[in-house]
Amino acid sequence: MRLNEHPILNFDYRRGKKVTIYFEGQPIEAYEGETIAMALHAAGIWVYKTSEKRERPRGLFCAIGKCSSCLVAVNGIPNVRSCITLVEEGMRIEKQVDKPKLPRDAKPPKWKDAQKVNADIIVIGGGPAGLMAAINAADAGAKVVLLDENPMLGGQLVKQTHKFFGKREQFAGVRGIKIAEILEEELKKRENIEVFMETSAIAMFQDGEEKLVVAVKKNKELMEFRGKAVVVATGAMERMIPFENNDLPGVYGAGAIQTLMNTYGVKPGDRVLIVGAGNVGLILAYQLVQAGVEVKAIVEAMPKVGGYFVHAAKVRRLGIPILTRHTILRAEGKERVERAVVAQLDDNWKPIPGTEKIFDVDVIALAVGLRPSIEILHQVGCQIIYARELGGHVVCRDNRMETTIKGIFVAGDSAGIEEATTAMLEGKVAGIAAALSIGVAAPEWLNEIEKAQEALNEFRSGPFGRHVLEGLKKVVIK
Amino acid sequence: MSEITIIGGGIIGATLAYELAKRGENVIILEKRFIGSGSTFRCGTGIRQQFGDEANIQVMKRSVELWKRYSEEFGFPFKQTGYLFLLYDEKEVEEFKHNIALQNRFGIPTRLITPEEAKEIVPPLNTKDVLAASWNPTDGKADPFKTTIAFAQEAKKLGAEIHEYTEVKDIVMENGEIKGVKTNRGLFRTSIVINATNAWAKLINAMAKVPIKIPIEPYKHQAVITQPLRQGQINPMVISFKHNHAYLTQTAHGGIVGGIGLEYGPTYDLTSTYEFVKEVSKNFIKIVPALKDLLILRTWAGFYAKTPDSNPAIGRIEEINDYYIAAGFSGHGFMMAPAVAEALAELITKGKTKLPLWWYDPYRFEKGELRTKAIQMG
Amino acid sequence: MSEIPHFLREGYLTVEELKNYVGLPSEERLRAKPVAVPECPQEIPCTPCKEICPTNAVLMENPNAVPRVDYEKCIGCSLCVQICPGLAFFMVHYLGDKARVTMPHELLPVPKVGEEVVLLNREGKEVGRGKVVTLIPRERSKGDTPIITVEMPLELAWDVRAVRVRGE
Amino acid sequence: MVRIICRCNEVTVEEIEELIEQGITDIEEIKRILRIGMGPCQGRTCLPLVVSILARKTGKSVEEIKLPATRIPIRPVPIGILVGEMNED
Repeated sequence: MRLNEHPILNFDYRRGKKVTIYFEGQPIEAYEGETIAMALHAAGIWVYKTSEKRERPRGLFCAIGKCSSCLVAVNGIPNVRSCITLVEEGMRIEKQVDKPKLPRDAKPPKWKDAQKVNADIIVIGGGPAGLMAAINAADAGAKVVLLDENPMLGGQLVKQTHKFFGKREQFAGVRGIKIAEILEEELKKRENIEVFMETSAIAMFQDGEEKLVVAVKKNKELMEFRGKAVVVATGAMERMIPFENNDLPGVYGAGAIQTLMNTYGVKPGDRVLIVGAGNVGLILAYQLVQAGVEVKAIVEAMPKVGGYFVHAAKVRRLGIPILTRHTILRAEGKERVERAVVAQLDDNWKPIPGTEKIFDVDVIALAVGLRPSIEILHQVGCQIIYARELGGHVVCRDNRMETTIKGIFVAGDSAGIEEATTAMLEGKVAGIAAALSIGVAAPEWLNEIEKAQEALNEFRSGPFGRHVLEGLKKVVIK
Repeated sequence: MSEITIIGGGIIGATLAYELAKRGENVIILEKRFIGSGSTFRCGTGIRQQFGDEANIQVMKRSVELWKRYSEEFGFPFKQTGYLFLLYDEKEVEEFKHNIALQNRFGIPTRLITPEEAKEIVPPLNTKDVLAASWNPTDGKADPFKTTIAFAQEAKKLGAEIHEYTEVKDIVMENGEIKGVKTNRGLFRTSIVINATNAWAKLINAMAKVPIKIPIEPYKHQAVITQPLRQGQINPMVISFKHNHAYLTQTAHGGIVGGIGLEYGPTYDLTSTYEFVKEVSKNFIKIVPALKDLLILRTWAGFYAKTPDSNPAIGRIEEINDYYIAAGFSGHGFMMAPAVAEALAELITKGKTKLPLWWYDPYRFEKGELRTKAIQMG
Repeated sequence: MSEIPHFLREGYLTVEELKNYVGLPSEERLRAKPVAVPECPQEIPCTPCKEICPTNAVLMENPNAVPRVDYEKCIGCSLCVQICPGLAFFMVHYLGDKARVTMPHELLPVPKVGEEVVLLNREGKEVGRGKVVTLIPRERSKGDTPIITVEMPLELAWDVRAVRVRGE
Repeated sequence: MVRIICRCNEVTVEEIEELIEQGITDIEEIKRILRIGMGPCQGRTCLPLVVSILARKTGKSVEEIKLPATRIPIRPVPIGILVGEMNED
């Protein structure tokens, strides 16, 4: 099912040319620029294969190319991640019934050396933090390359139809999707920034005085980026929680649902139960209503709404119940989610027998928190510690966002789960600090860092920020 | 108080504990992390008899017999899926003909096969430029995790004690006699110590003040594994010296595992390198082009505890009462373990063994009597 | 659990809480002209309402403070309703035995002026019918959010905070 | 009851809890036994869950539990790419 009308988004404008792809021989209508998984979902195909060990149905899950749930065979090539592979006219998609076999006679690929790109500063990740880091580093005089694994810039901003909080100079009152457009335009104005989309960093190394970032472009070309400094702004990963049948197709991460409906205009389902009343869950509920999807309830294990109250009020007045002190017990259904069973929790976080409620839903949305994506920082050897307040394991850094490895900076959710607003400010700090550290920025740029730091302090001075400050005490060094 | 203390709970320690316990010895293992956690679980899983010298051929022949026996007794998987050495030039073929003759003399059924026959054994093999292959169907592979755990458990059943998370800090000696082993968990009184720490052997030797030079150095050896495939894709261990000493095979979980002859050291660093990932990919694809579409899931590294002739140092250190070493396996520790453990247990308990352990004499370095370099591969 | 306020447990404010946290305008003021009421009882880092107000009627001592409106200074221009990222500003105006409530409406369909709509309270329960009297569509809204003014019986003025548009 | 922790290798909560109850509390050892974190997602989803189960069952704080190393490639890559371009002609 596709969304054709939306109060905020215009999909006609986004969709490319109509193409036909084939799933198990059946023709399916798709649009250029969308991924296989999105097209299949729009056609009502939720199950892509059966798992090996327990023979359970498998379909879309993370929608960002990180889990292994959505692998299909495309034009005879097995193990294609359908959620990040774009459709092409005539593509033949098959369920992966078994593990793949090696063909008897394959030709070796013709190889050529990796494409090499040099810059002063390499920014990994084109979300709010990375974009601001790139823009500011460029303005401070650095030659910048930015790489991002998605087909579009903006990170999670491109899925955010709601308006942002903060100060107006920090884009408060502007929708996330619009902020992404503004930042992208700013980026494009700068000739000293080169952007590589659909480019995933797979490793980082110290290479003499330089940093080497190895990446793969469009899943088919090896790239080597060399620079004097790196800003890592790789964002966050969604958390999972264990409950019975939590692997059924239809149990989706909040981000996957936002990708479906807000990026590609595909209706994620008809009736949804949301787990988690933090900002992500609350915003998701509102976005689902905007997309014409019924939200049956939001369940939250804590005794109160974790996100901003105003987000809760928005969905409550549309008739969506928020069940605090409740948890999901299980998903039910054969091939995909048909029902969700929830129950109330006692003071020891145990479900109270007899309080079970059954919701007739086809989607269970998990919005149970985020954790920083620190893989590349961990791999390169930055010091990692655990800070619950920042969402999990994070890298140690100084107040200019430099990690324990000189020349490697971090910003945004990958530095600790916070908000897009703080991500942008941290990106600014990191971008300028990187430019200063390699000696290309004039000393006056220190003032800009201080301004951004003040803005961060101001933003964090409330009750929500206090929590973050507790976490920062653990990770900020020097 | 135990009679015998084995330092190191890898495959050597575990098999030794089993063999000694079976012979009624009072034995303990001290392992600084958990059983197998050092280099064993990181190994390439291969077990082969295709060596180029009599001693190693005999030891490995016995080892394969024991692998087979114990896999049946203890119920761990050991598969005789063979080793296939791909040969690309006349010189290589000649050398292998010589080795095959030697192996045949000891009853090992290795034979030279044509590229076509090799392709029958490994259908996706690229046989272009392959002149011939050395094929022994009785070589094999085993799961390092399951086997090591099995030996440790069997040893325990026979009364051996296994102390995990117990790191040896010093060896207590009086007048050249061992009195005990100091660890982070206190003193273990003992009279016999066996150094089975392989990559860490020099540290333990130093604690025991071993008076002779036993050059064992840790080298980082990396491995790679791909996503799982249907079983039966690459059954044997396939080896190509031409392709940077590449070796690869399919694991029980379906992934293609392997490595190349790229080493770094001496070092205790185990981070994976970019050079390795590129080199291993390039060489694997030349051997099996169809691998190009497979996802590399992980890389990791373990240690080759190397000696100058790639043969281990196994035996008693005469100057210390009583100190044995079984280390420096140079990449062959896993495959050799059952035979080495049996022979060393015989040596310790009876003072002699049928297997040519003399070949691994720890004094040979001091005496300048290096052996022919063992084929160091998979 | 008593220290957790009702609005955080349930996700909506009672009128009683609204009085306590932000205070309500006097009846006299409500009859004079539309007046903005912030339903934003939580300290969050957000200031567009204060920044956009042409008469400095929105009071916040710091960016995290709970906004309060100086109801005497408020001129009922609705800019705060348009801009508020949390969709938490409303305007109320008493007219005889009717009340007009101005609220954001970011859903489809967008009602037409004159259209009858279903009135929803803060819990999303239907509490009656009302009529849309004005509409500022998205493209004319200073905050990219369409806002509507709905006329309803006076006694519903402090309950109704959303509408369901029946369309067609 | 199937409560999946690791989707790649289909490991359940119960399997992990059972191991911990047997006294196996080293995340590396749990990884070897159950093969969690060894699938295509490289442990992104499961490892944080295992860490929290470990903390809960052993009474240790999460800070004390050491994360397994993150190794290259930090996401799965087709071997063919690592040697260059995928042109077959």
